[in-house]
Amino acid sequence: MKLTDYEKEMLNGDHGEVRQQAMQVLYDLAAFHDVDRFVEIVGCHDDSTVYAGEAQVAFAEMLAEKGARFAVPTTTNATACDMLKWHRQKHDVEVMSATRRIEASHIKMGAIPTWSCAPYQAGFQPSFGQQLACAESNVICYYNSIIGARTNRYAGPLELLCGIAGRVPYFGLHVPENRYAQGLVKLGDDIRLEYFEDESMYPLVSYAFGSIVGDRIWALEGMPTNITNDNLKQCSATAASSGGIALFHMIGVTPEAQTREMAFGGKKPEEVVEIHIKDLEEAERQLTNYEVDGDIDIVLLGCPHFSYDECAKLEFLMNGRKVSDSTELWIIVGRATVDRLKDSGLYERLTALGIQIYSDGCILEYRSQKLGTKTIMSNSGKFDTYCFSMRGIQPVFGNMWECVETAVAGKIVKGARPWKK
Amino acid sequence: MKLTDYEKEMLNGDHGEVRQQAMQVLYDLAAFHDVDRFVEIVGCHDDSTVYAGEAQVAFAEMLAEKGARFAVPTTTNATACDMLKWHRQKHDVEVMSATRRIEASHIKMGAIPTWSCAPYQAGFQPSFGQQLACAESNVICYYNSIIGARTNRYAGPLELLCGIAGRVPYFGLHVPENRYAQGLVKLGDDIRLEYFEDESMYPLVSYAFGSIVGDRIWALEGMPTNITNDNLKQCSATAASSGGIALFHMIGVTPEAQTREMAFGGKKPEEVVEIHIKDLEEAERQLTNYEVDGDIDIVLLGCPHFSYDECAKLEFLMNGRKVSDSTELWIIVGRATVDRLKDSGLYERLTALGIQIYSDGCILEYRSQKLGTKTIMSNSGKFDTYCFSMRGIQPVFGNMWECVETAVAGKIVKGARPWKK
Amino acid sequence: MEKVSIKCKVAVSGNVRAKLLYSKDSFCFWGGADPQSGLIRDNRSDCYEKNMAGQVFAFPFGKGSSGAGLVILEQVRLDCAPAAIINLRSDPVILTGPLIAKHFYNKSIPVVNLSEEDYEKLEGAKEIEFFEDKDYIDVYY
Amino acid sequence: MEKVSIKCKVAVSGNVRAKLLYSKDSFCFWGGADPQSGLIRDNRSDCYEKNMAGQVFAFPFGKGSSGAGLVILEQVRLDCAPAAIINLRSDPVILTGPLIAKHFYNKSIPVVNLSEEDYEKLEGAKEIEFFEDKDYIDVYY
Ligand code: F3S
Ligand code: F3S
Repeated sequence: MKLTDYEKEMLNGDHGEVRQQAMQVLYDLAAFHDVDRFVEIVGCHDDSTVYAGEAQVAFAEMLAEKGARFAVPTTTNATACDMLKWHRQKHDVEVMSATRRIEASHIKMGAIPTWSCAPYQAGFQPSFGQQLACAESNVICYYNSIIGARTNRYAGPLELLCGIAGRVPYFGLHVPENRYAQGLVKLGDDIRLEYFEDESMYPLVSYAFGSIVGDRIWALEGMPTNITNDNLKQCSATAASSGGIALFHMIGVTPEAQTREMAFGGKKPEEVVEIHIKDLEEAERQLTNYEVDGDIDIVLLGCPHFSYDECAKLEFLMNGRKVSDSTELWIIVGRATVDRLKDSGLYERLTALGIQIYSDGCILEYRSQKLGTKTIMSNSGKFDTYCFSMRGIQPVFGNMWECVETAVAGKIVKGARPWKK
Repeated sequence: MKLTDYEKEMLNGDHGEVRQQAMQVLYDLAAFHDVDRFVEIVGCHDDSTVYAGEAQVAFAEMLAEKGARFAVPTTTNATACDMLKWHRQKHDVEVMSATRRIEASHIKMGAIPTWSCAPYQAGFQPSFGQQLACAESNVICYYNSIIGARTNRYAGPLELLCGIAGRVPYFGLHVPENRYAQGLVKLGDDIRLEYFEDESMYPLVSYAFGSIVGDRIWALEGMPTNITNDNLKQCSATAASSGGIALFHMIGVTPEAQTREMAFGGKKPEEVVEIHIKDLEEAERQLTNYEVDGDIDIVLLGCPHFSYDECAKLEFLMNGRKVSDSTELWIIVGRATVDRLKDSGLYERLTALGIQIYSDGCILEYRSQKLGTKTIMSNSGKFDTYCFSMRGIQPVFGNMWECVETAVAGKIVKGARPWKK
Repeated sequence: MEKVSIKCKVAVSGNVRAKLLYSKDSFCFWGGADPQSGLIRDNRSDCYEKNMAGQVFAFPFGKGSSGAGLVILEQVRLDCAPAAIINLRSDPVILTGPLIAKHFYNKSIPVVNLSEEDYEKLEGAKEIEFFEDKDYIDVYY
Repeated sequence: MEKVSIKCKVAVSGNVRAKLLYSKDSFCFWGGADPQSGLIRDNRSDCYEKNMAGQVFAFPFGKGSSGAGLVILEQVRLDCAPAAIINLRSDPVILTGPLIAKHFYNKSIPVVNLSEEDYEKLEGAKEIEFFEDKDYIDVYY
């Protein structure tokens, strides 16, 4: 293995026990993947933050107590609960105290307290081509695909060790040549550009894309070019969860796919698949619960964390009306967004409409049993994908307009889809 | 002119008087530039925020009173002073009340209260290829060059009208074909990659680059690839101020210059210039004041606004020592950064060392006369470029290590440069 | 006075006749012009210490900072803006003030561009007249 | 018992001999394995309701969520982790737990990869033995 002097010193224990142990883990990983060198990273996203058991908490505390420090700027992902309003969310004190222990140990190691699965909404995002070690599927997919930074899927708590060592084995998506698209998904003629005025098109197309692609690297052609960050966020998060995608290319949109040629590295796609309206209908069938009709217990928005712009759009759609007494409307935002909402007065105006604003937590950690809720509505392709497998409830999928009308009416309001008015 | 229906309606006054007037201004601008269509934008950065006279304040108030709303997410630039600590900064009450009027009117129009010249450190940055209307030279240069989004230089208060109309004439840097590099600056062999461990290399190289390039579009070859966002920030800000650059390409680093071929659109550079150590020495001579020696009144960091990572690095360099009684160390950060610094405890730890942390304001609005300071030190290529012309003081340039050692000693400490130990 | 008509490219049109202030140097309003009096403060300009208020100000290009719009708007407010502007090439930074003055405040500050050759002919001229929607100016010597 | 040696690619090496739990289905630890008992909860697995604690757990691939590392570490803490793991291909998600166990907790959970052909030979085997720094395993029928 070709090691730099500093890497040899770390392995030798000259920079402390934790750096040595972290490097040993990464060395074994490199050797197993037949990689003969490391690459320096300039950032890390730490997803070992949702409480999942004592071992996780104890491991971070052990690292922190041994004096571990992140060698690179490291942002923290969402936790299990809102750190201030956990009680109102009906979380157990156990969850909260574990979360506080996670907070303390990660901060002690120098992590930046973003506590969000959308650190790119909190002021921390990489630039094109930068090498990173990230965990959390939507962050990985967003950074790789939308920004063109480079990370493999570093599952917790491996990313902590990468951040501490400041480097990773040079393999997989770190290597430019491994990032080309293999296959192509094209939007069929029956999917018209103006349909994208309904923003539910983004998760629906991405769900269909992910179902075809699985965890391979493919490109998507035919998307609108005036796409917003919130649209791109829904695309990444949904594709990462329906298919396990760590990197995709959107021809004419994402930086490594400014042309089809670029996306495929000058080669021809190995396979071309068209998707049509019927595939979007199938995607919605997978994401939604058609059986729920009438009352809805809760509307959940903010997976990945709701952005400032989405909050502004929410106010616009509410148009001064209040959330119905017979339901609840929760939005989960990053704490950085809370601060800006407060500065502009939007926080107060939204809460005055009966909207509950939470931060820090992951929406999937929502306590359906304790809150006595059985019917859920959400606009998130990712949430709707995981909610059933993780919480046993299949939510109703709707775009933001449908979610708002439902929250105001207290009963499901479903609009048409653009192709079916 | 090819107008969409919506554009015709706006010009016709169907969407209110302000949208009509904004469109009329943009229409005239398009006509003068022989442009026959508009392009929709997805974001705006509002630089009409540093108080510069009553007309500016009154114009925004007039817009707000007429019911103007930004059609796209619009971030706000730095203001003239810290909105909470203006008194400690010795600003007049006039500056503060004008700033509060600016705040109120821009917020009323729906602006997002970032109050920072580094909105990309506050959770708001565009994605590759997005069309924008931005003012503020470092933001324009960063978005165009580092992110690959597309904006012309929209000087205040023109950007407000673009944001209100949600579109701009389709010309200049909005058009991909106009974005290729014309000439190439190469780093000579005497500039070795390891020199970049001294981060002052980034502003020095960028200053030299900007001096050669002026306001043209050129590429820079030979830069390190493990470059951080803070390095890139210094590059953009310095190049934008030494040369008036709105877009540059860094071969192998920035998204539109993944290869030299891409940067030049397959053509050959019209001109190739090499820069050498002597050019960096000349750059430093332009940026620094060699006459100051000994006492220094104030060390100013944060142009563009200091990042969280830079604050963490500052703590590391301070290494527990305090700022000398005979000088001051100010850092200017965005308010989003203040919040994260407080969450992690870094805010308290830095202030405990005697560091003064300010937010919102532009460092150039620093009141040297009222504070009785004559000698200034800074690590910012942009600040050092403008401070003399705008404030009549030529600061001493130093990297962050030199700034910290100077602040601790209360006397100038200048290290060597990598090529001159 | 002798009168010569010169073709121009109109950026902002309007009717005005005023004295000419002619410069051969590129100009930056931000810092270079006093927003409260119209006085030219840039000592690198050949019009240093002259006043642009109510004059037709001719300079080849804008340069430097993007604050020109704010300066011109302040001059409009305090009635010390130039009566019109002549450039070789006007950029959006220069146009911002006159365009906003026109569409929001109903005040006319015509801006036109001349060819290099024609621009040189302005030297020594006394007054200039601009006409709404006409693509020429009248130059009086 | 009959013994056969099979070549393997070693991801994490160690000495252990234990009973084999053999699956033909890809497996997701997060949700699929009880972190507090080692019980297999994924009803799409052919090992549904079996227990991996102290066994050599063979499954072709990992799948799904990235939480495997946390689950295995919790199992290590509660002493119900598998004794070793055999895959066709191990990804970093699967390796995280065993590598951290080895270097931070000094607990050995060997992980090796077999060829598809050899993997099929495991079917019906009773026990497997792993050896530190050896690139084969012994399979007992
Ligand atoms: S971490 Fe974030 S992306 Fe969704 S599943 Fe949880 S809210
Ligand atoms: S706006 Fe920001 S970039 Fe520097 S000159 Fe002022 S601090």
